[in-house]
Amino acid sequence: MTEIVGLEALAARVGPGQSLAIPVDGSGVAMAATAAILETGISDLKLICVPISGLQADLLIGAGCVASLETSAVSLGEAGGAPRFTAGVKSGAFTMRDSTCPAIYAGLLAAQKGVPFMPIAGIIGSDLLNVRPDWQVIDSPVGEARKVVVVPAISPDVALFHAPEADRAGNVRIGRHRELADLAYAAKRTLVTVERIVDRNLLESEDSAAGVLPSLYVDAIAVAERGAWPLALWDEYPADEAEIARYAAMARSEDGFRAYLSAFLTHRKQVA
Amino acid sequence: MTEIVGLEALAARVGPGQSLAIPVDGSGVAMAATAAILETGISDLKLICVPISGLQADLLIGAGCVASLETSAVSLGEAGGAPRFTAGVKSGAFTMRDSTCPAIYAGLLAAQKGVPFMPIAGIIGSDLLNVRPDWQVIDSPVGEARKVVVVPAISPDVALFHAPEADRAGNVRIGRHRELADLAYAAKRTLVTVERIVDRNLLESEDSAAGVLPSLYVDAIAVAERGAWPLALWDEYPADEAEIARYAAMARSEDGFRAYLSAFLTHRKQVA
Amino acid sequence: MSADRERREILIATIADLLDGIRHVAVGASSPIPAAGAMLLRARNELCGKPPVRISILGSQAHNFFTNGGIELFDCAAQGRVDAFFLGGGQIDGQGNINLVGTGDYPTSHVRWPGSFGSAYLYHLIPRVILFREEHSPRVFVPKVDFVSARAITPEVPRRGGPYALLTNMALFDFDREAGGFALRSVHPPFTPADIMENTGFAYREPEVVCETKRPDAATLALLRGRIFDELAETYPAFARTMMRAA
Amino acid sequence: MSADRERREILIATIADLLDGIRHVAVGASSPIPAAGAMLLRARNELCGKPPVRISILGSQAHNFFTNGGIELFDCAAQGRVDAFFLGGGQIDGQGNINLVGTGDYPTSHVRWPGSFGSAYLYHLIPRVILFREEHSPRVFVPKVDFVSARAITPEVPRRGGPYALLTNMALFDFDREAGGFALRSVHPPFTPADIMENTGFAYREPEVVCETKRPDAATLALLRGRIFDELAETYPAFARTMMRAA
Repeated sequence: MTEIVGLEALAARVGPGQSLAIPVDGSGVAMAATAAILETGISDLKLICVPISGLQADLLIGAGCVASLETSAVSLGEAGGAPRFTAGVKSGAFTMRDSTCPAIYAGLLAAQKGVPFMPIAGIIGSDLLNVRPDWQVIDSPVGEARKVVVVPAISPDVALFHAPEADRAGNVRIGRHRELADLAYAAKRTLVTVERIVDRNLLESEDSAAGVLPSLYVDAIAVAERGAWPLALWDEYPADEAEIARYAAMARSEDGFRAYLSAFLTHRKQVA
Repeated sequence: MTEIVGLEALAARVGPGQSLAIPVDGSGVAMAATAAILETGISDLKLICVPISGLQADLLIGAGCVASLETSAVSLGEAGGAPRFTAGVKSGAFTMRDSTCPAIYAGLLAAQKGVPFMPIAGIIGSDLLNVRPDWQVIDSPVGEARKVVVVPAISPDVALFHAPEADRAGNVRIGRHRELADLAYAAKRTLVTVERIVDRNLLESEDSAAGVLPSLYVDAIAVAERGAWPLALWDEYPADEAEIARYAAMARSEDGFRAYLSAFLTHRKQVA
Repeated sequence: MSADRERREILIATIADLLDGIRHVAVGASSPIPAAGAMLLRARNELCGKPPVRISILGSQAHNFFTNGGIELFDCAAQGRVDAFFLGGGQIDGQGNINLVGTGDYPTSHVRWPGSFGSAYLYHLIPRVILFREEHSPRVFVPKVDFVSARAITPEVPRRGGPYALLTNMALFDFDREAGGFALRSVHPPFTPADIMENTGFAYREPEVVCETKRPDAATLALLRGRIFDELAETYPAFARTMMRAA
Repeated sequence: MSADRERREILIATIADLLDGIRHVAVGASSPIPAAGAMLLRARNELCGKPPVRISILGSQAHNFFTNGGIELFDCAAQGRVDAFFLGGGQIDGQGNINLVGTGDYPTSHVRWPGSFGSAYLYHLIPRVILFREEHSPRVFVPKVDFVSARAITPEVPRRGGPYALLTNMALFDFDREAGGFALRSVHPPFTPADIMENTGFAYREPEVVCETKRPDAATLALLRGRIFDELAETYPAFARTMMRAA
């Protein structure tokens, strides 16, 4: 059953060397939990971006926590490229596993369904097939003769995201952000931060249940108000574009990044 | 864009020889539309039960509309076996394609994703593999050596179901009955009957949107009040168990079935 | 009627014991006895402060923790999140294989049953599948099923799932995955090991001393006849009514 | 500023023309010009009584018809339910291949871009992919990309998707899937065919007479500067503000 814990206790459940799956900006990124994880001095994370990331990945990379990175892109969106990602790729600071968005979903889907691989349309002709030797091109075993790409299952050790609310049983409201459910189905353990915990049962009506990730998939929940800041949380608050632009500017240099990181962690401690 | 039409016009969109996918009892079975389809004297349907059926399949089989049947089971539930299904299997009245529930979902998922096949866990050792030559056992092309079953994509010509409500743009409220969305994603065309059409936009809020099948997937909608009767419609009305038991008793004989069918069609015309 | 109730109470209590230690049990539609067994375990764990038990009853709105449609139970089983499930069978053979399709030549069977449902899949994936079939007769328990809807043992592929026990109106068998067959564990009163032998069409191992299936104790009966049948009434009103009327 | 607005208005109107006949166009995040082009087509169709146009803007709440999470756009494209999409590229070559990964040796690229996003997949599946890249220079339009994020032509597999046109700040090219390359369709004023030649690093076919890209007519401009920029403001407030201020 889902445990409701403090933010530090939740962060402590992510261990060095684990694979950690995180959602796209705006879908519910657990930035407060990321600060708490950075505080633990974690290392050697295998980061899986579902299917891309921005500030969260760049912070973890810049802080030296990431050993390998599977993603379809890292970008700060309007604020431009992700500086620590770009620098890290060039210096070979981590193993880069370039992907394409639906291939990451396909890998998670294979894990959700307990199969070793998932076929996926398209991709043929892309150099991604050369840099991803774990992807294969096979002859379709059924139907007309044709080539199909298959990708291996992705079973993250931990999935981590932020959502507006959970109930006391651990059911989490995700609205139509079903990519968060995709993450949880595939992951061995799922950690969630929420703006608040509500007293009503989110599964009570057929309508409210439709937008809920059941507690069955949720290992631990911590409350973190404005827990996605400076990123957006749907239905709750927009992104703090100025803060993200400030990050983009500072993180251009290693020193600037360190200064930002230190201020970010301090800010988070003050909020908590 | 979704058209809102009358029940007869909706029924006329199902043609002889087409594959028709229908959901499980209680999930939103379009019984009123089934009556209207029976009235058209349709034949040679390739019926696909997702993943099982009851009264609806038995009526279509008994009326001689079905050329082939793909299903994991046909049963009247508490009311016992499905008499016309059982008789039809024994007399070879249609081509029987026995399946297992998740294999039908896997076939639909392959169509949803535009791939020719889908791997699926389990099944190995089952005689279903002998009677379904379109299923294959392959060596997993990735990861550790192991056998995996793959099933071909199922792309129904038409998906047909009943739901509580739709809005004027054609968005349909399906609550957490996401199997109805699975049907629509995979089908070439989707026909939906509803209890009522509402004026508000079902996609308006993040919460109401979570339980909605977007109009993008819905070709035509017709209003049919108590359109699932005598089966249940979630949140609206329970199954009419007495009526289903009456069917189970009458349909034991060919003559009894004919009498039931005639009364069922008359009843439907009176309601409409 | 009272004998019938007593028989059912033994089955329910036996199922609760068989489920001991699990976290999540799924129960198919139209399965009041397995559902009651699961509810008994849940109540007992709650009273003893043991870990909570989650019960998913297919087709029930109240006991439905799923929000991803009809596939979710199957995905959930594939993820290892379902510990126990119940399967029946028109035929069950001594190797633990089950037949939900029919007898005689396929497809134009002599007797045709509804179909395989999810059995071919779930049997591979759920660790504790309890075979539950009330009728104990040689036509059900056969040396070899006419059609294998789901096979119990498949050395050619890794699997976590398979048969754990077989419970009937007359007896309880363990399934031995190493040996690939059933072993009689206990016989429900008033039956004898000889009755079992006579009514079972397949060979099974029999211990030198065959126990009698434990009758539910007073505390269990009180729980059952009170809280459990109340809880059950939500999903199975007719069954719960019958059981309470008989009391 | 006004020249900049005029340039953008030509791009938007050209995009609306390129989209003519489609039912559903998807627009990626941070793509105000493609979004405005799609909105212009939608408004025009509405005014002429032509079939309605559906626009999905990724990351927008108002222009979001999806309820199945991040995968739905991709599934939808695989089902043939998305007719048009826009892709860019750090490099685009004369065979229509695009590079969103970086230059130099992989993985420690000389220049590294964010990554391939969904391009490797969507390029196969969406019939009318419009390559949209404002910068028109030899460093973008290269003979051969350093990394193929998505390949334009793959005779080894059936596909419905691929490049349809290439639109830049200077010109509009058609893509010829048979010939496997670009053909100059028109040049935006004030540029000349010689400017295009000078700034394009790949070979392309050039007709004997090169047209000037059509400037939007008065009715189109009125629609654009009124209703379209209003609609756009919901998703791209800063862009819409700039365009309206310049007017």
